[in-house]
Amino acid sequence: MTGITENIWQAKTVAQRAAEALPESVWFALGYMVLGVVGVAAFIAVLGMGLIYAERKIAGHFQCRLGPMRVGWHGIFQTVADTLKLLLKEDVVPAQADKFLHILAPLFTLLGTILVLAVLPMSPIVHVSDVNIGVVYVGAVSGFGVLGILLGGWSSNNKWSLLGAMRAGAQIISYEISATLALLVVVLFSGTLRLSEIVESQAAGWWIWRAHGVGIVAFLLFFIASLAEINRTPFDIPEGESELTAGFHTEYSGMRFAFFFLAEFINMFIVAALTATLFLGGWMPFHIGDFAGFNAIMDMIPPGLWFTGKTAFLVFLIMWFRWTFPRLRVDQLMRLEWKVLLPIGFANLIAAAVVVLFNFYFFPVR
Amino acid sequence: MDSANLLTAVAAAEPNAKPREKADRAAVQVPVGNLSALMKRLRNDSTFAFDMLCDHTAVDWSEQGTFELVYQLYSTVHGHYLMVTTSVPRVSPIVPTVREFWRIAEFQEREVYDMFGVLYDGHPDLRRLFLEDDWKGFPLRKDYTDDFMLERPE
Amino acid sequence: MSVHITTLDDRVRLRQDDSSPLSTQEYFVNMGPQHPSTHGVLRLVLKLDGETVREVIPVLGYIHRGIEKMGEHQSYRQFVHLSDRLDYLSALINNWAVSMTIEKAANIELNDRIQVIRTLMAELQRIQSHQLWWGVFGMDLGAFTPFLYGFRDREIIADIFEETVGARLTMNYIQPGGLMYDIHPGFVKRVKAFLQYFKPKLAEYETLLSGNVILQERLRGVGRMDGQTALSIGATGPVLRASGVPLDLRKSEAYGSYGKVAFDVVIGKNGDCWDRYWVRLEEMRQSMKIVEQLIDNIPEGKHMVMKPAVKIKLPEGCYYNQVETARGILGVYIVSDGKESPYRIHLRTPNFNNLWAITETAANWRLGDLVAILSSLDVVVPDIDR
Amino acid sequence: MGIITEKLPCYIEPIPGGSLLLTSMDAVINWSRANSLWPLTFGTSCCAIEMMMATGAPRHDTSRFGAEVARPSPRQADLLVIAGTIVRRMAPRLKTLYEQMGEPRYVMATGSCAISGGPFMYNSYSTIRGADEIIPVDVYVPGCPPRAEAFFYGLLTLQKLIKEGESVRRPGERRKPVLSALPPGITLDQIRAEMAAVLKSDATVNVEQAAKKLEKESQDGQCESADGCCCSRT
Repeated sequence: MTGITENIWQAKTVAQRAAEALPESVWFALGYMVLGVVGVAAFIAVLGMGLIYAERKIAGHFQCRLGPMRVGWHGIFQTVADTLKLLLKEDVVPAQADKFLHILAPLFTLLGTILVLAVLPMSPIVHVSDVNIGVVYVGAVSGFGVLGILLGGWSSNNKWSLLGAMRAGAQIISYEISATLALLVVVLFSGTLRLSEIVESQAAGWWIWRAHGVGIVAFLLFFIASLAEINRTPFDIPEGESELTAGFHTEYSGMRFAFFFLAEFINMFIVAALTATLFLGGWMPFHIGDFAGFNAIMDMIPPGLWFTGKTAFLVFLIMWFRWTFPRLRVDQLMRLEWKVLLPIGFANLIAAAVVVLFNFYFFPVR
Repeated sequence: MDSANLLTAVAAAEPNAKPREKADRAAVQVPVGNLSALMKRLRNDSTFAFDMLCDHTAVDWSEQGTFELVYQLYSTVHGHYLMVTTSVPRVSPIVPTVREFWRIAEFQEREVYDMFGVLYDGHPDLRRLFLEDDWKGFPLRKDYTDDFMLERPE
Repeated sequence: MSVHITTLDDRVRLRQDDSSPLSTQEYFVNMGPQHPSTHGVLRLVLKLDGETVREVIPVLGYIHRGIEKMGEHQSYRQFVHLSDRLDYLSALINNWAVSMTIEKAANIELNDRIQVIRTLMAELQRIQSHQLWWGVFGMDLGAFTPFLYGFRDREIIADIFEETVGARLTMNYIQPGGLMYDIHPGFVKRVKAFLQYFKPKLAEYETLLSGNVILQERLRGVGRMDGQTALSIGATGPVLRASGVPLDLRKSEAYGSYGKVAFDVVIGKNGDCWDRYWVRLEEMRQSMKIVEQLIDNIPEGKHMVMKPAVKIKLPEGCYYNQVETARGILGVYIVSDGKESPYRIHLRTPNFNNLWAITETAANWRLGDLVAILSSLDVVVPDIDR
Repeated sequence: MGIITEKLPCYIEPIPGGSLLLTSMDAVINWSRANSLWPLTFGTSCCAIEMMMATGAPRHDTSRFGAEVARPSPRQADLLVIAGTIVRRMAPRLKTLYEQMGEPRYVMATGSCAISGGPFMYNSYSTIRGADEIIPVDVYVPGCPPRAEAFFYGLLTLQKLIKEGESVRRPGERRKPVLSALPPGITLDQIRAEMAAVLKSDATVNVEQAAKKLEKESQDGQCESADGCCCSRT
């Protein structure tokens, strides 16, 4: 019992705490697990609403208007109203649809999203589970979302949905490769697959700048490929409104549509968080090598704030893209991946190997 | 070419073409039989070079029992206009298509078929344009009646 | 005689000629009548091979209101207000087309003030129409922000119109024999302020959309149409000019006050989507140039040369007259039998002809390109259907 | 999940505070529905442009009311704005669109054409004389086309209608349709002033009160409406 209270401010994941508590009492372990699940669920709900609100407000201000203003102070409860309405809206399953798959699809999409959240190190103490193959896990689980999209498009029995789903399938599978190649660069640098260790390996400086150009290229590759994976503009062709009406979720209404909607926004957060973790040091403050004085000043800002700040900036960047860029065409999208990003990705990986081999960093690890 | 010269030139090219009276620009009237030949000449002859069919429509002269088909031609080369008209009887309105000379004629002729029921000989895809395929009657004919239509009360 | 009447069902019947298990099948998809990028209720039946468009069959009539039939039961003055509702984005120019045909037929001489104000209004309307097009074009390509920028600037012209005309969209302002009202005292000042405001905004348009590499990729070389095809399809306005044919009635006919002002006819080279985009943007500049030249020299005079209560009767005969609207040539064909209402009135609308360019240009492009091409043709569906 | 289509069990009401619970449930549900009217991207003719001016243009901006999330798919939309003429060929499609929308769905008929056929009422062989011949309409917004302000007035009327409309006990029951005409004699400045005041005050607008106030004012003066159209509100 006392051990637990002592440990509460130590850098441990929820899963670790649960494992440690297990010998003392099974209920504590269960309590931690429930805490983790409830935490993630609440986090998703609040984060989803917050992001949707932010998106609408930011879009509004980009477009010389105000965005939601009337529901609560500056429209702060707008998404609450939307969620409640979507919850209570009639849930239509088309008569010709494959009912079982139709209902399953949005759950799959959301599942893939939630599973990734579990391994994200948001700060030393807010971390659900620290898997030792975190990077592989992220790669594997994030592919789950496309299953939901494909199922949804297929089962709706609508040609537009099917087109959207097929586009999404081709797009996500292609861009997964580039994203993984960029990810491997960081794995090479840090020599670990564990996300928390990747963060800690950036104590002397973030990978984006410490590895000369290689880090920046990998960062750009990962960011672009991830944008494509989560179907955000300029890669939003699976739901390209002006082409495919609403793409794969054309036939979805009410809560199931809300799941897709929510997954899209949480995915945006995940991409931002993951990019921040891998390239911008996650919760790691901005350190420059062994300049102890400077590093000490930076350490005064709590790690949670660093993580939030970096993620928020990247989320803002994604939104900025959304409200600025037109959409690519489907064949241009494929060309970009297979003819541009993929060769660069491979070349970059080799360059990264060279950097690691000769320990050619700024402030090399001793 | 100005309109007087144009009319002479057309008359020389097609003796059956008579000037159409009561028109505000150069206009000729041809029998249906000569329409296709005249149109071909007007399109391809470099003195005319009518490369644009601005408009094609019909007028229902129900009292005379004819449809007057109107073609507005324009030449971007010479910058002159010509209106060509031809008359077909209302009972059997069949005219040759001019689609082979101007692509747009295909659709303008479909509109005229839709509204007047004029049949185009040789048209590749003659079907209704604005109304459903099973619509009864041709609305722009003067004798068209419809249960749906409301007359304006005086 | 080989008159064969077909139906839409005949057109969309698929031939199953190949039985190889590896052969792919083409399929038909309905785009519209309710589709975000068909700008209204246009319906396109697409024959698709995967993502590639093989054939486009436009199906019209979802907003066919029978304006020509109604025209036969209305007086000439009444018909002017129906012309607003054709291509509502160039309502004033439509009014002008009908009025001009009537005036020419009835030999009504107009004074300079009327002509100048008409020209000014028409050019403002053209700018407004292109602004809307620019916004919608951006949205069709997936960039939402241009849509709002276009509308933001459109509102300012709507204000100018509202002050003088009293309406924002369907104006009914240019009447046979003059103008409905004289211009508002603040008109000149407002227009000048607008020109001041809009010039930097046009540069903003360029930075936001024109220079974007994705946009260039999406537009360059897409939906190419050469001048001969464009003429054969009867395309007019920016669509034709983008194909390199310098046909602009404002220049060749010089109606209104266009003869007195200096402006260039903007033409493109390749007739692709980019040229159509660029021609419209450049036309906005030319229109501003025209407005700039006229706004300081509006002559004095009356705004109406004939009493509005006088009933118009045209002498027997047929009259055809054309005007360059924001989208191309609007022709008005009136057959009069000497009565108060026309015997037959027919409108040669620009969008009707421009639309069919899609059947020529969209084949073998992708679905996304089809949207871009359709948007670059800038069709207004009620103008097609009438 | 899903819409409440069944009547709630009657034993909730006898328990103390049961009806209070239901009433506040009604209030919350209707509040969410009223504040989240996602329109369908659907417009047939001229009115669609003014609707776009109202929904899209930065000056008017329906996003302030949470109604800017235009959904291209009818399944996800709550509000069908019939902006423009409906003709005989379109009528079955309009009906399909309406039927594809999930409940609760609301319909606004904007413009004369959607209300009565407007300028295309007579001598037209294809114009449907009023969209309500095909689908039920909740709010009529007159005008040809209605100004953006009139559109807003209609939207606010609809919000008000929803807020005091359906109840959990009697699902599916709606108030009868209303004509949301701006009161006669109202000027643009008055509307702007009201909008400004409303923006300052709070999130709920008492449309009726504002209208009554204006009506009272206009009764003192002369009714200056150009087309003599007098408005009626329930």
